[in-house]
Amino acid sequence: MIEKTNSTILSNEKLASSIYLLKLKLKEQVSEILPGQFIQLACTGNEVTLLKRPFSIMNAYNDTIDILYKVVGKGTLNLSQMKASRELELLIPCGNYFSTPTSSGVNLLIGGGVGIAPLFFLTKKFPDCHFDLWYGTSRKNERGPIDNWTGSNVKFHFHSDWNTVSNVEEFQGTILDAYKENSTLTPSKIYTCGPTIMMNKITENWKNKIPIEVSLEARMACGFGVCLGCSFKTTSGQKTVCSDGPVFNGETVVWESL
Amino acid sequence: MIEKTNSTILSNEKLASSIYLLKLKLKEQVSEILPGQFIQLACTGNEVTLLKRPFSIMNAYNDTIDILYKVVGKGTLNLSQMKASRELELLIPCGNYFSTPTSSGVNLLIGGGVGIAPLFFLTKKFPDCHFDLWYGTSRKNERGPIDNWTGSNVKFHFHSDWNTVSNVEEFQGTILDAYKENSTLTPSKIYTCGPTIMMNKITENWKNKIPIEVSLEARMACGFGVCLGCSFKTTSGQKTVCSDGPVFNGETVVWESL
Amino acid sequence: MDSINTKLESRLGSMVMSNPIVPASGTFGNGKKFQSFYDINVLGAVLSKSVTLESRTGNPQPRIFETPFGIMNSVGLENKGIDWFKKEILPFLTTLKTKKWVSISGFTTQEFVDLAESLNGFPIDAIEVNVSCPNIHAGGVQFCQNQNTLKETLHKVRKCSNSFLIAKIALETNPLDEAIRIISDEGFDAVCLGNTVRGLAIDVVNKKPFFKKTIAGLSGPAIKPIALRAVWEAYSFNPNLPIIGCGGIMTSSDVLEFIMAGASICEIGTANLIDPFAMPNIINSLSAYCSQNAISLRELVGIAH
Amino acid sequence: MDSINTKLESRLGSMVMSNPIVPASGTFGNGKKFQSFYDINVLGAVLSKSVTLESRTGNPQPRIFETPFGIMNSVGLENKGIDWFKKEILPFLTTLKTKKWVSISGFTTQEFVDLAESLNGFPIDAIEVNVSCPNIHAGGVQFCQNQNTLKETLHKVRKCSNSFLIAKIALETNPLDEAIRIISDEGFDAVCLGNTVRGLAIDVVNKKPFFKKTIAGLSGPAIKPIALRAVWEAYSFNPNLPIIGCGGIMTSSDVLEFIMAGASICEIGTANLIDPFAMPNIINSLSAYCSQNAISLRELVGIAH
Ligand SMILES: Cc1cc2nc3c(=O)[nH]c(=O)nc-3n(C[C@H](O)[C@H](O)[C@H](O)COP(=O)(O)OP(=O)(O)OC[C@H]3O[C@@H](n4cnc5c(N)ncnc54)[C@H](O)[C@@H]3O)c2cc1C
Ligand SMILES: Cc1cc2nc3c(=O)[nH]c(=O)nc-3n(C[C@H](O)[C@H](O)[C@H](O)COP(=O)(O)OP(=O)(O)OC[C@H]3O[C@@H](n4cnc5c(N)ncnc54)[C@H](O)[C@@H]3O)c2cc1C
Ligand SMILES: Cc1cc2nc3c(=O)[nH]c(=O)nc-3n(C[C@H](O)[C@H](O)[C@H](O)COP(=O)(O)O)c2cc1C
Ligand SMILES: Cc1cc2nc3c(=O)[nH]c(=O)nc-3n(C[C@H](O)[C@H](O)[C@H](O)COP(=O)(O)O)c2cc1C
Ligand code: FES
Ligand code: FES
Repeated sequence: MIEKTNSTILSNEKLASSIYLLKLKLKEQVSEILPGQFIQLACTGNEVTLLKRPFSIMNAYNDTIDILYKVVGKGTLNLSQMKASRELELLIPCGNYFSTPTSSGVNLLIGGGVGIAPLFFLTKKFPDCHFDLWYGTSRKNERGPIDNWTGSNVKFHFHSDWNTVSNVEEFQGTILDAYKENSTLTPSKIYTCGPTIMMNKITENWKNKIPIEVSLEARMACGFGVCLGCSFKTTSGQKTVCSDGPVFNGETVVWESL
Repeated sequence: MIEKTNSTILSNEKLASSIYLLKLKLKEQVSEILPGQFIQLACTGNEVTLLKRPFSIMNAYNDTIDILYKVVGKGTLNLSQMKASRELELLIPCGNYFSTPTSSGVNLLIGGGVGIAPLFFLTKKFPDCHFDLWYGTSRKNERGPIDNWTGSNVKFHFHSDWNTVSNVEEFQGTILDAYKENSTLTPSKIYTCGPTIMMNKITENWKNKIPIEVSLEARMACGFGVCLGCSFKTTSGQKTVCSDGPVFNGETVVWESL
Repeated sequence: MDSINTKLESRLGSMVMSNPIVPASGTFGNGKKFQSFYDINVLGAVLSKSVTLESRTGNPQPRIFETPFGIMNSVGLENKGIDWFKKEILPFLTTLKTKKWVSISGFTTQEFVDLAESLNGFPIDAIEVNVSCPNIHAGGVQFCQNQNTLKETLHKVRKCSNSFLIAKIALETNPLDEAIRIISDEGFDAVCLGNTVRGLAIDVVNKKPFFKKTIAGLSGPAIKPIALRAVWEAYSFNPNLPIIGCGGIMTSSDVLEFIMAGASICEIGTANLIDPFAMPNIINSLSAYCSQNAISLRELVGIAH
Repeated sequence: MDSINTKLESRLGSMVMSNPIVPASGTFGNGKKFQSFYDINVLGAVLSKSVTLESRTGNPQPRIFETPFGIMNSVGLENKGIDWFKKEILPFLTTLKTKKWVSISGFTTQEFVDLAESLNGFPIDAIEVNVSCPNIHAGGVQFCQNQNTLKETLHKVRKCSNSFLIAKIALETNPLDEAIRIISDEGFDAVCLGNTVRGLAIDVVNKKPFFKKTIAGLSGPAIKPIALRAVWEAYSFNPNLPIIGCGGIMTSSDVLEFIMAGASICEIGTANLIDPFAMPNIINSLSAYCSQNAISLRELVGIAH
């Protein structure tokens, strides 16, 4: 059940240019939080924002949650200027979650940019499962933190096109290309989160072969399924990213509708 | 000449309930500031404000200015929550100023509420003139600070209707009544700033007898005479409070138009 | 909700409601999601997402854009159609103790008629007829912007329906006095002013309109002064036609502005998306206002005129 | 202004301007006060406060109210009349190197005609005809809201004036396509979209409208999506009629939105009141945009269509 609650910023650390790690202490106990779920966070600051903004939960322990965010606009700019002890209102936990990873085979995780966040949480929540984690970003300096934090159940692969890639689409292809060139793994299950076009390509690649769960993004207003702002087409009709998702079986997504 | 500049909050002290003293350090040198002039201050904070807000200058020395303000709405609420070192944009100095006080007789000053601010500045700017300063407010605890700060050129009278006055109009009359009951002074010149109705009554009282300068208030947009938002009627036609004023000869003001 | 404050009791013509707070259509889903935040029976009425005859997938993504103190939406009346609505939603609405309002939207006069008619006999308290959507027989001009089609549509809907009928018109309706006259002449029970205001945003990086359908609906605090103006004018034109105010209402003070301008009831839209507890919070603070001022809301309707 | 960037050169029909930034009437006084902040010759044109035939004291206080990301004003066209304007302001305007536009406002068709005629022979580059003000012969309805009076007024003004003529209409003008057709048919050189949007505020403590005249004009960022929509539609209706965009423009990015939607020139209103340096700042940042993107603004006009 989604709760509206308050939180206090414990820390708000800059990890790389425009990438921040935000640690929030929740004021109230909430239901169990599962990997794939997100929060709707009020981000008002110098720049005025009206709607809350959705962010994947990167980790949740005791009453603390971690958010990895990238500064792209008004709300995230506000966040980047906030200091410890500031209070932020949020809705938590929103949306559905990833299915339980396999404990027999290897789970392949492919994250693009801040899309790494929910995948990282998956590896933490299931320490007994094995993960092959591919992390693609356009900046070399984003490797360090993630690599250092992953546990022994994770094989970490980093791929950046730093200095070479000028447009995002090209980059989005390259993490999959990099995987294909460098891996001989046959995963039992695939989880991915990142730019839509990347998840689309990944789905095409393994379609009908291996189960693929994708964590989608859309512009949201409410975040709890009432406004249909985030509604898109699937093979079984219109679905909301915020409430039916964000996690979907990749094969059911009609990608053009996103 | 009005300048747009930045300032840094040096301190923002609560003097009494909802009354604050704000000290600002200006980032740039500005023209000489005279008593009666005001600033247009950007007050954006948690509450969003678009227009700058006008505040009388209560004191100006070196590159510091003092503002006495009362929390009445969004902008002043924001101000009251601000801490030292925060930057605030402003226009300074705006408007005209009081004429030079007489140095032969006694200058009578009557201030209502935060209207005391520009009168206080007058006493500081002209240490060789003598002032009889009457300060009316609805709260007893506002006496202390002002009384303590006035110099030896000032005779300070405090009048509050604390606990007895429920509506402002009644209070606004009482500072004049208090003066009439308690004073035998024949002032050479009168300066007043405060609620419009108070200044109106004061003008009526001394009309055609003693020169009266009033410092008016109006809702402002620009603060420098271009929008006519603060325009009102005088015996010599429409005038803007922000640019032709805020200081006017009380006898020229058509009070109903304010 | 602390306890029921009779000072909040409101009347929309013949309809007596516990308080004047109703969700705006399309910002409340069909109520179920809000039920998990709070008991939606505290609301003056519930109001469902506009339903059309056929199921509609709505407009392409993106559908939401934030503007200075407003939001624009291009949802495009996505809904699963009246048959699904009757099967899946009406039974749930029927379990509620508060008033149940249903919003209908058509693209031709006949669609409105069919929708209204098909709701006869169901236990609902009002139908809000969303005539602020484009009439495809009139080149896409909104029903409420053309006096003839507005008149024809309201006339036919009134004739076929035995419900309490509300006409929801655009805030830009012009001339508004004509529309108000038609709504009242055609025997509608109330007017809702109003819907979103037509707006546009350009994506300057891609040099294209942000929304695929170009024009989208602006809502939220930005439009409040416009909605208040429309309510004020409608009340001036005809103080006997009950008015529902809608547009940018966020706080109890906003509600008071609308009531004093002439609205009997207020619909809350965008505020629900910003804070799911917006409506119960407003009700609580209206309750405090009425107690502190020993005044009941009904005394305040149109008082600023 | 660092240096003149030819990429900012803009055309409003036959008028060539150094850049597309012009103050909106009534937010710039008559230019003198701004001259002490910066050299106003950096502007594409200057535009004076609307002048009427007779001197007007305007509306009572209060005249300004702040709304969510907007302001409302009830200045009421205070000005000292055309004779004073010619004697006191035109000589100052004549000393400027940039284009000089003059705004005129009337309450009858004849007043517009008299004003326009009396400006013949003066060295001004354009007259902006503010037909968004109420026509007292038509019960106070704005000129632009009635096709007949709009047509008659523009026709007569065009006949008597030899100036470059701009019709400034309300953003709510409805039907807009008709108004655009009339403006173009009557030989006006450009349309300005548009003026403030009619809004209301209630003072809930006093239970009265905040403004003595009840309805006031809403401007600022809140109305930007509405103004953009109007510009977009006007350009769709007639891409050959030059458009001036106006409403809520605060930044260079806002200007780009208007240009891409179809405006050749942009007027800046409320922004001037918030920050006297708004216009030169916008010009500088447009200049940086054009250089960085190796593009000239003229290529962008209407590009989002
Ligand atoms: C389920 C979900 C989970 C997300 N998780 C994360 C996360 O863990 N970390 C993170 O950094 N970001 C995440 N996002 C994206 C994040 O919500 C947006 O970056 C954020 O809302 C932008 O807000 P803003 O005010 O800074 O940008 P705005 O000023 O609103 O817009 C600036 C730009 O940001 C992009 N944008 C805006 N809203 C969205 C949105 N809802 N989805 C995608 N792009 C958007 C657009 O390109 C827009 O032009 C997630 C989005 C969704 C839907
Ligand atoms: C020349 C001048 C000098 C002033 N000097 C001082 C001063 O030294 N100290 C001080 O505390 N205040 C002073 N004021 C008043 C001050 O500008 C207002 O209190 C302030 O603008 C309110 O802003 P707000 O955002 O808090 O209120 P808002 O949220 O804008 O409005 C809340 C209430 O404040 C009042 N108010 C708003 N604007 C004005 C205004 N321009 N004038 C008067 N009342 C207003 C109204 O009653 C309104 O209902 C001065 C005003 C003028 C015109
Ligand atoms: C996401 C969204 C969806 C909407 N859907 C509908 C709808 O289906 N039917 C309708 O009559 N109005 C619809 N509206 C308009 C609202 O009911 C309301 O009239 C408008 O948003 C103005 O109120 P507000 O400013 O409080 O949001 C919708 C508004 C939004 C924001
Ligand atoms: C204080 C004020 C005074 C105005 N006076 C006039 C006027 O005299 N004539 C006119 O055509 N428009 C007038 N306007 C409207 C502006 O020119 C402009 O069209 C409107 O404010 C929208 O632009 P903005 O959102 O950038 O302010 C005035 C606006 C304001 C805020
Ligand atoms: S954001 Fe409202 S339904 Fe998904
Ligand atoms: S506030 Fe604009 S003229 Fe005085």
